[in-house]
Amino acid sequence: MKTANYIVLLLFTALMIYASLGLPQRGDPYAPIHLEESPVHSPGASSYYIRNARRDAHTNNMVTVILADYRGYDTLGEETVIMTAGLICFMLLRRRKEKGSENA
Amino acid sequence: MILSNSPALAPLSLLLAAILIPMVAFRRRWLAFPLALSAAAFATGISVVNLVRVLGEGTIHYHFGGWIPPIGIEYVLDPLSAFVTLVINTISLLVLVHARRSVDAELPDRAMPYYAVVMLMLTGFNGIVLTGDFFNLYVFLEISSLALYGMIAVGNKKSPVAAFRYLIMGTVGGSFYLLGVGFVYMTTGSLNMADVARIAPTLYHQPALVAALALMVTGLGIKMAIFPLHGWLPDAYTYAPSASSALIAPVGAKVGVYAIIRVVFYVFGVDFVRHSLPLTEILAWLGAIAIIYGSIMAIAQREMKRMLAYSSVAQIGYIGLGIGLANPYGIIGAVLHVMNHALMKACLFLVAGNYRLKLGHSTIPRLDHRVRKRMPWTTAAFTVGALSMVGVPPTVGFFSKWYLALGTIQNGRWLFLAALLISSLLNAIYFFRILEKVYMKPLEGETPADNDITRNEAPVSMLTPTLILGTALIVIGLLNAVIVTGIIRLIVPPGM
Amino acid sequence: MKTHRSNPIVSLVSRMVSPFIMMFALYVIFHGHYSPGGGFQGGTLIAAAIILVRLSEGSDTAQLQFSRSWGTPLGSLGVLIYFGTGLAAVFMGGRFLDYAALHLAHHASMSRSYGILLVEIGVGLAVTAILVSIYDNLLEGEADA
Amino acid sequence: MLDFFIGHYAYWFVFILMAIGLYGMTVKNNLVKKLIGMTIFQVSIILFFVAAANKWGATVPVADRANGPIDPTRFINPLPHTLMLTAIVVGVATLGVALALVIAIFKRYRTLDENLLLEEMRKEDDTE
Amino acid sequence: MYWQLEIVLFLFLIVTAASALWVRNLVTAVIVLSVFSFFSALLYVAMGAVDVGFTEAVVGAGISGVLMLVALFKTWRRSSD
Repeated sequence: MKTANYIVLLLFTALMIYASLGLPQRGDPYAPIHLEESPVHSPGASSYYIRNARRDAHTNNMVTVILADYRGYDTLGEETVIMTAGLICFMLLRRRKEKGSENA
Repeated sequence: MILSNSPALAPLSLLLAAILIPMVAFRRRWLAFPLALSAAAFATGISVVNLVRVLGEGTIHYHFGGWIPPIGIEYVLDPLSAFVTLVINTISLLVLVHARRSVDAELPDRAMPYYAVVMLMLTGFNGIVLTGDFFNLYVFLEISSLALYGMIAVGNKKSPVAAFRYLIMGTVGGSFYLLGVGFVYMTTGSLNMADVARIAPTLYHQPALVAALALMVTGLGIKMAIFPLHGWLPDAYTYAPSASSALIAPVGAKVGVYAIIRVVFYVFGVDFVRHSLPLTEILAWLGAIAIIYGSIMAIAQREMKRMLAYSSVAQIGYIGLGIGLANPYGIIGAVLHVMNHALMKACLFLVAGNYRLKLGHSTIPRLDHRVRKRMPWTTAAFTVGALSMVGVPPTVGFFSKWYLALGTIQNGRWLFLAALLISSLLNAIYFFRILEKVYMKPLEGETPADNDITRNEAPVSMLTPTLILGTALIVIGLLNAVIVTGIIRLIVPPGM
Repeated sequence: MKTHRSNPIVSLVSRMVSPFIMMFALYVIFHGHYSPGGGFQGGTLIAAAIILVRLSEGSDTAQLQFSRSWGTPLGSLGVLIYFGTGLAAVFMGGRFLDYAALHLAHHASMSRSYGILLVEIGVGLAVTAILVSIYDNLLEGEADA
Repeated sequence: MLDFFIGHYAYWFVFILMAIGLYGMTVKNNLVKKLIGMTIFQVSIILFFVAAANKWGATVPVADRANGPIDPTRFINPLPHTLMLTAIVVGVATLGVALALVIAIFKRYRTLDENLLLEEMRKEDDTE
Repeated sequence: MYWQLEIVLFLFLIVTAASALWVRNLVTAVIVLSVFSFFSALLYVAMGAVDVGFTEAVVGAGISGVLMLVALFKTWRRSSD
């Protein structure tokens, strides 16, 4: 069983490394993620963010602008995730009420 | 205002309820349930409005923050997503009505956080179905997964172990999906699904894009419990409290199915999938194996919830087979089965919950004909559900199998047709085993006890949803043709 | 850790350091517009400061600083601030989370900037409260087996 | 050749790390060890995105004071950074839930070894 | 982008990750994991992701280590593998 696990892991790593050979060069400013325009002429999101973040939201830190404004809904989801975690810990682990006392 | 924002309102109202419950109901416990119920009812109403709007106006896009798609996040309301949200919200509403009594019985002091977590799970499901953005899908997938772990873990002694195993599997699945998103983003430069759908055809046969597809489908497959990745499902459904398993089983796996249909057919497209990777072929085979395997395992079980869990594995196999056929009938069958299976499973799990509340167990060998006298209505609903699972004509179960069978015939895959037929037979075996126990008197002994049996039916709040679902199995079965021509025909993806 | 006798040196140092961590955390939250940082990092830092006091003083004394029953409602309040900002935009006629529709300032860009600040405060509050509450629940929940 | 290596080696390291994390999650029996593997796995995915965001000769994505048009080639792509902030938070949330489960499991079974747990559960199933 | 520096940090990461999984004392493993998180934060900063590095330093080396230690104090500190 363990050897099968190791083989699967090695196979997975090898396949992933093979797939990564086809990825664009790291640091290449003309890689698809850095482009101004995609092959089908839709605007490239990243360069739009870099160009317009300060103009749109009067804020220098682009990451903050994307986090809270352009993709603010993701961040709302992220807050929801952590609230879920808090609620689940509360639900699973909080102390049972001792008889008569209210400080649960 | 409500109309112009309607695509986003269903998940947002559920989220608002989830936020308000811990604040409002922290001291006043009784407020938790009404809040949750009203949010679910509102979400159902909004889904109806959305479906009507989509059928009238065509696809609707909703841009969060007013940013157009590749810049911001969008919600896409097309016939498929409107239909699936309606199914999810309606069934959850019914199950939620039913859940109140069993939550009171099983988790008396945790009702407040429990309802909040239920609301969060539904938020996650709605978000997954509606979103048009890869990363947003990941975020909502994680919301719903975390909520599911919590809902499973509050059950009996063994449930935390089941939840932990699910958590490890689910994290691997979610991370695989995220890795796939990374590959997609790095090769196409976009996170928007519609945008990627337009860019992907220019990048055929790139190993990175093929890897992205494979990783995404594997990750979602773990969440949806496709056959070799189903390991977490039976324990999780069995050890969860009745309310949780009734809420999770009908809709939980369907969301994964939806995401796979969305990614495979709408983003990458049929041509890409057929030519780059034998993905549909693999899905179809796995589906066929899952159908047989799940049915056989279900026969071997003694506990009703565990039997239903294994039958879920089989039913997900039907949907996987429908996706894998990759022809219009297959897709119609798969989407129809998403709804039909949700109805059937909800009905059967509610019945199991009723038995648990009134008999104190739901073990199959301990059921006998007295159950029918004590709980006639519940048993009637169970009978309809069982007949529907077997696929007896006027019920919903027949129609989805009919379309799947048409799909196999269209592709000329007789082996898959055989799998469908054999599985109907196996379904019949494990359901008639229970029906026989419930309807036939044992041959010897126990006759004097018959007179002592008093009616002891489940309370109204539990019986009503059960009966509504039982009736719906027949009514919607009769209306299936209308649903298929009116809604599901619009869903068949382009290029098929 | 609950029945722990506090070491005077540890207790003194943590009580001295904790306010400075909190001040830095507030700086991180409110300066997130101009430098790396923001609600999440700042909130985690505040939570770290609170947890530091809990570690050194023992949880029972530290309840005076941040009671364990506040965690869940305050965390929800933080998320509600975020959600309410988005919902207010809907009521003012924009899309959800469209801070420009809030008209917090003359220019749309300044309005967005303030909107981001509001949201970051909500995030910071939520993260602080929830991380402390997770710590509390892990430490004290189901204390006796 | 060297160019290709520089342009891709980071991904290879990422996948090796990922394999280590997956090994921890699947092969190790101790539940806490599984969580350690999970953390490593998540860090490797974050590294994958962050490595992809890099750009030669560019600086951190904080605009400087000078007004006027901004040249996108001067700044590192900020979008993956944003996504990974969210992913880190999701990771912490998952870890919190998992630790709560670990404590609940330990309280019930007094062990954290997966094999022992499964054995114990199977025994209980039989007695029921 | 200084790739020589990155390679060194990557090697550190792999060594710490492997040893965190290899050590049998779970408290030690968690401490080593914090070191791992710290190195990964350094690597993020070296790759220009200041925000991510900051967050990882605060979260990975701080809070999540504390949470894991708390869980260990509540449970068992040794692992059989």
